[in-house]
Amino acid sequence: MLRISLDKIDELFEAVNSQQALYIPTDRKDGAAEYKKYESGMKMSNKLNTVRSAKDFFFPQTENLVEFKMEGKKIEVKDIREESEDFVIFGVRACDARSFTILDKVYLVEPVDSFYKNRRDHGTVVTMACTRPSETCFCQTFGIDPTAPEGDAACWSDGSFLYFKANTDKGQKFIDSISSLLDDGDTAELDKAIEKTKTIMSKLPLANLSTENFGGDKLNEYFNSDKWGELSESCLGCGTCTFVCPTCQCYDIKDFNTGDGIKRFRCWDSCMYSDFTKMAHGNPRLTQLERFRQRFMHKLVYFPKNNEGEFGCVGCGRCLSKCPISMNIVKVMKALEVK
Amino acid sequence: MQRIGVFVCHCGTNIAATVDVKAVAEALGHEPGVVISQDYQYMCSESGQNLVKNAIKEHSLTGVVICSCSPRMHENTFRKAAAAAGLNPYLVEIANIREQCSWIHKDIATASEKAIILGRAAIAKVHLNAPLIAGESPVAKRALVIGGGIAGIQTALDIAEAGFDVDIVEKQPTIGGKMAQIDKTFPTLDCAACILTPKMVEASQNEKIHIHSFSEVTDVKGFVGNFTVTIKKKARFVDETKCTGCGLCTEKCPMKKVPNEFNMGLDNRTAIYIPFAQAVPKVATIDPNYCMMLKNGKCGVCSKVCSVGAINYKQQDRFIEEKYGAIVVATGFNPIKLDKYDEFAYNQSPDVVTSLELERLMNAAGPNGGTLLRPSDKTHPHKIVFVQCVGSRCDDSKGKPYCSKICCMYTAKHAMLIREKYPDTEVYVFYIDVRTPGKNFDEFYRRAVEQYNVHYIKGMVGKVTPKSDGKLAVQASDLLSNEQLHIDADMVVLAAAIEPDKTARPLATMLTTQMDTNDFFTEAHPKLRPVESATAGIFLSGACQGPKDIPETVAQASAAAAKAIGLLCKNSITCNPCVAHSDELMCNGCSSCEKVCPYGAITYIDKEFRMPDRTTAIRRVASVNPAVCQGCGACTVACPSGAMDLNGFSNSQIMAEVDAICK
Amino acid sequence: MQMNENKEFEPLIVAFCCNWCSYAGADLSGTNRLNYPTNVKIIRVPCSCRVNPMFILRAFQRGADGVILCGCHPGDCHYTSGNYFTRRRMTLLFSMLDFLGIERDRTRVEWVSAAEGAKFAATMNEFTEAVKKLGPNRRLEDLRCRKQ
Amino acid sequence: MQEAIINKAKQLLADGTVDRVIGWKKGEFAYDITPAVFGSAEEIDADFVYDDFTSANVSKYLVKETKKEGKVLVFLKPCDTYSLNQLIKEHRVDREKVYVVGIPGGPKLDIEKIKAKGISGILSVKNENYTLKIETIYGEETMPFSEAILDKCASCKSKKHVVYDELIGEDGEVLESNRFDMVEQLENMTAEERYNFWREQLSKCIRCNACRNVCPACTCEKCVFDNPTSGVENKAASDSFEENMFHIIRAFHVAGRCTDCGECSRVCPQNIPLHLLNRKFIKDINSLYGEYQAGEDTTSRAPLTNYTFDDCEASIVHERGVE
Repeated sequence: MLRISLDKIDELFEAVNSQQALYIPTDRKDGAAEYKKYESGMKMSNKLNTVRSAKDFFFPQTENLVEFKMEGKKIEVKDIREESEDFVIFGVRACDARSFTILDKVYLVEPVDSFYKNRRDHGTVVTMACTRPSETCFCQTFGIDPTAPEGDAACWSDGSFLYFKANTDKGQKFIDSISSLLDDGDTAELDKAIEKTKTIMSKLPLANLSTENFGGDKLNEYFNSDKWGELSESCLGCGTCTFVCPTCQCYDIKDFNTGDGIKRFRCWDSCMYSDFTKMAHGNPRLTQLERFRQRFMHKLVYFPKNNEGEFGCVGCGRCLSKCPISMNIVKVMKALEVK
Repeated sequence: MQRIGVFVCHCGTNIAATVDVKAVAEALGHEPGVVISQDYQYMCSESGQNLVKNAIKEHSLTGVVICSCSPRMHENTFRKAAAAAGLNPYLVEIANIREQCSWIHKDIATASEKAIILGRAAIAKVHLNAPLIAGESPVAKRALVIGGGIAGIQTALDIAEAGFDVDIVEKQPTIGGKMAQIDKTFPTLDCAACILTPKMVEASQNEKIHIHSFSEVTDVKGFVGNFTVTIKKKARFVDETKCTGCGLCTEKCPMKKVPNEFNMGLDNRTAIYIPFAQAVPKVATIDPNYCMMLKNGKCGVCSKVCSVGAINYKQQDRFIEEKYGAIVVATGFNPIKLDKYDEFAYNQSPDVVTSLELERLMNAAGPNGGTLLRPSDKTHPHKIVFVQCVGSRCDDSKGKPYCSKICCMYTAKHAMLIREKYPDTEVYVFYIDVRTPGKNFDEFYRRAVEQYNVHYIKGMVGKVTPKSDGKLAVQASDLLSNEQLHIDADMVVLAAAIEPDKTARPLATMLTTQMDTNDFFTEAHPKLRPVESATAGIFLSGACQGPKDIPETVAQASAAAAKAIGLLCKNSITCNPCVAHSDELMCNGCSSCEKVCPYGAITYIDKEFRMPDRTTAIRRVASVNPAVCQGCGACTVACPSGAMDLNGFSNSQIMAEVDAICK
Repeated sequence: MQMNENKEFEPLIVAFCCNWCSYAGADLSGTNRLNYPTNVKIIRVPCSCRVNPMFILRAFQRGADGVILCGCHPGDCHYTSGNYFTRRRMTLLFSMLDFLGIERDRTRVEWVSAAEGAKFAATMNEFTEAVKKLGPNRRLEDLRCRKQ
Repeated sequence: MQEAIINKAKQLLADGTVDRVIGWKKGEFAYDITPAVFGSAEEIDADFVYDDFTSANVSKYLVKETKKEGKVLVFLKPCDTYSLNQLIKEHRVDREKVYVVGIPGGPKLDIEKIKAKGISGILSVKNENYTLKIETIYGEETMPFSEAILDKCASCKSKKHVVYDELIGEDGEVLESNRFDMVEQLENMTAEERYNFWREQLSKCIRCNACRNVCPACTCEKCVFDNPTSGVENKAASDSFEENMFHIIRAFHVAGRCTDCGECSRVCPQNIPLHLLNRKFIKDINSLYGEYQAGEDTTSRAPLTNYTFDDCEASIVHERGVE
């Protein structure tokens, strides 16, 4: 298997960065990890995951869609779309990698979201297998193997070497572009490491969480469940879960008047917000209960219903650690589940 | 869709000279929502207003922007015009391109650019204007006149004559003011006291007039029709209601060496005193700076001799509060202090006097019983030099930049009176110009020169030096003959400039009225509203607004009275509809707004609301009383949710202006 | 913010003036023909206490380089107490802006009475100069509003 | 302590003093506690928890809960009582509908601080004599208790309960805290340094509104930032200006009302020290207008709805500034 010594990882990054924009997870001053554009000397984070997911690269929090220029009483419409530059996101975890599949199901079906597609076409996702999962991890629940991540190319670490494998043509291209730095090597150490991770996976507290009682056909079981009241009662209605979630894909479109024109932009929205689904007549979701229910019903019932059983969650665990009141999809599934 | 009309005023050349009004009208015509943009010479003229009215009708305008002078000047004019044309008057906005643009900028290009921006801001605002309906508020049927000189007296008499109660607040123990100190008046030479004192008596006897002498205004609250004024009645240590003005106390008072203000300090009075024989109210006042009883508790003579027991050494300042519909300011003037004029030896020789001092020296009730004697040695002066414009028309910091207006005439009067009474006395008048614009004024002056042989010399006195023989060496230049003159005079009379009373500025502050840099009150319009201040319900009477002679003062006093009467005649006045209002759906009922409201206009009600989950709940919400609210907007910022907003100056309107300016 | 032909920085100054004192003071400086730079654009508010911190931030967002708030002198407020609230609010707001590292010379409160036309003009001249020295507002501007 | 609290709750429910109980409910792990409303002794027995991780300030829930029928029991730590008092002062909570039991407060633990030590796969956390024994998938770890306490507890301002119907345990005192140290440190930096500091912090903001929604002072029926007619509504910071704007205005709106409970910083998913903005206002208010502690009482006038004739001028910001 093609591999590179971890000692030479800086060379690898430099090589990639010289060809296209490279983003890697790196530690901030406050200790949390975030994706940053690679600069010489930057170290890759050891953290299990970033606070913000990797979805930002394809679905940024805000992006301008179109501009209107006003000259006196005339309005000119300006298409501001530009071809994205090629870029590589390195070190994406298996959960986040799967989230792109989920986002693709929303944005790449007709009508195709050209903004998303543009970036998706130009971005290469290089994933990194997990070695040290956390108690909040439950990607297995959704059939994700963190030791065999998806993405255009995947890589593994055994502590001394990084091993590479291409999953797509784009991934192959990426590996080709750095092939001069790679050698073919023995995977015995890696296999051991993977086995070790797999053992840990089976011992995780959420290892047995299952989706078997959820899915597109469970609308009636759960929609009117009397559990929603107590589950949602302490929800603050903030957007933390939504904004750290790698699969949440809702956005709002707004106009910003710059004074001499309008910039129409979209920005992430959260179904937890009180003005979500607000329409001219009012809001069909009256209270936080309905909003809360929507978020989890969408992930556990509606999304699989419309997407061949694919759930709207990848088990990354971000919402588990970030929700201000520690309410999350795991608690919801456990409370709600009818066997 | 808005249909906005823009009207750009030239204001003659006031605007058009520095702002390219055509270009402004053209540029603003391209703004969104603007359907007509025109310029005109005088937008405030009838034909200008008609232009606006016709455009409103013809183009079915939904908003009007006038680019003209300050809204403080003509906002109402244009609102009325809009109303007359059927447009809600609050859909009019003014862009101030005169005071805040053409008058302060010189470069046409940048001034025009700024005018366009100001116009744009007004257009942006008017887009968001809502039609407002003004409420009404009652008018207190009582006027306050501040100052009891001839101006205040005349105003009070006229207002009382119209049937309204009027209070005069005078800081001195008597009304009468400066006119009471004057001997004779020009150009008729009739005795000032003979024409003033009957008016003083009339005022005191009119049951509609209430005189607060020895009193000051300390606080003014409220607004037109509804002022609440606090008046401090200073302790005079004499019970006004008991004192008969017999004067026995003033005869017996042992403290006789108090400089007599009424006679300009030229003689003395007692510590308990009545300023002059015809004082109104004729009530004694104890001067606490000199009274032995008040200073160290030793004396009490006045109390012993007072047969009615009016003396009260324990009297305290009293404060009374009264409601007024209108306030007239008549605080008058004073001659400036001449401390800085050493060249005229005012501080060195008692024979150098001011004109007002001369009035007292010549007055029958004055220190010399009407015989003109030199203050120094009480001898008859044979040569008197008058110096004009002492401190007037000065461009240095010593004096005043303006002409004091009355000096030329009173000096002619003095010269004439002296020559009439003492033909052996030679009189010299040094002048820069002799200004005599007034009915019979020039004739009067010519009489002084031609009939009375007063020596008028164009030129300034350079120096006055007291000599050892008691004469005053006057060095002067005659500008016409270009000669240096040396005159040994017996007396020198300085025509000191006049300035507003020192109490005027703090008063202006209380009244929130404007003053000019010389502390004269500024009229709302120098031509069209000469007796009103820019603050509604405050009127100006007499020399507080600018130097004036007596006939002018009286004329203005009556004019101010007429304006005040016009206001008092109304049962109610239209309220400002630009008041705060609270959106109940957003209000938290937190009470922040209530705490910052200076008028107590905000109360809270418990109201039943339908909650989002379709249940009902009682919530506490703010409610604004629009009749009490004055529209300051303090509550709008105190409110964190933005439930509180202000009509006419809403959050969105102000932000639209900000946006337009920063565009 | 704008650049004139010589590319000298011409700051945009937004001045909020209360109707009763400062706006009248500005009028008076006009009546007396006391010049101050065209950079200053006045917005009339009933009282200085009407000025919401949001308006000030808005001005900076939209391209103002300096914001000055003028009101009646303390004690002279037409509405008795408005400017006292203004004083506290603006002190705290300006202190916060300073805390965030925004140049403190970009904001100012000045009390200008209706009689102080000369003070108004002098203040505006001085403030414009001070802001000119600072250069364009970069720390509190919205890039989307930057003029091309 | 947990037992005493549970007994008290059950007793007050049983004797009809209260109809509901606001407290904390245990989660999946050792630390993921959720505030909850309990309606019965059974629910309490099943899930009620009070331990080193029950740091959430539950006073804000009273705004909603007191609108409902009946009386509600709330357990408040000292800091939370300040929040409740402030809510009572602003008429957001009807005191009559609340039964307050004061309970001893922190210091509480910050799971983020434990995780920051590289400890992951946490299964349980036990406090043994101020040493934390942390059981993980990867084996047992230990760390000193003091290194894992929440920032808000590290600068605790008061152990005193300012409003309660009864207390469990002793009442404490107002403390001398070092809570303004960091503010002062920032004040002593140059403007440029401060600017860079805050840019780095605020640029992390994802506008999730957690700080606002958890804040007991932010109980507006409709927040200006959610109101499309307010002119400042925004859902996401599209520009650095908007990152600043939101936090400046939020801090300004709670200035003089913020009790410094520290919840904003605790819940921030991006670890932005938002409490420093509020503390800056508190520090300024204290030094310029006299000591003021929001929530200390329900009658005093708040600094921003108050004034004195001789307040300092805004120019003080220039005069005392560091450059």
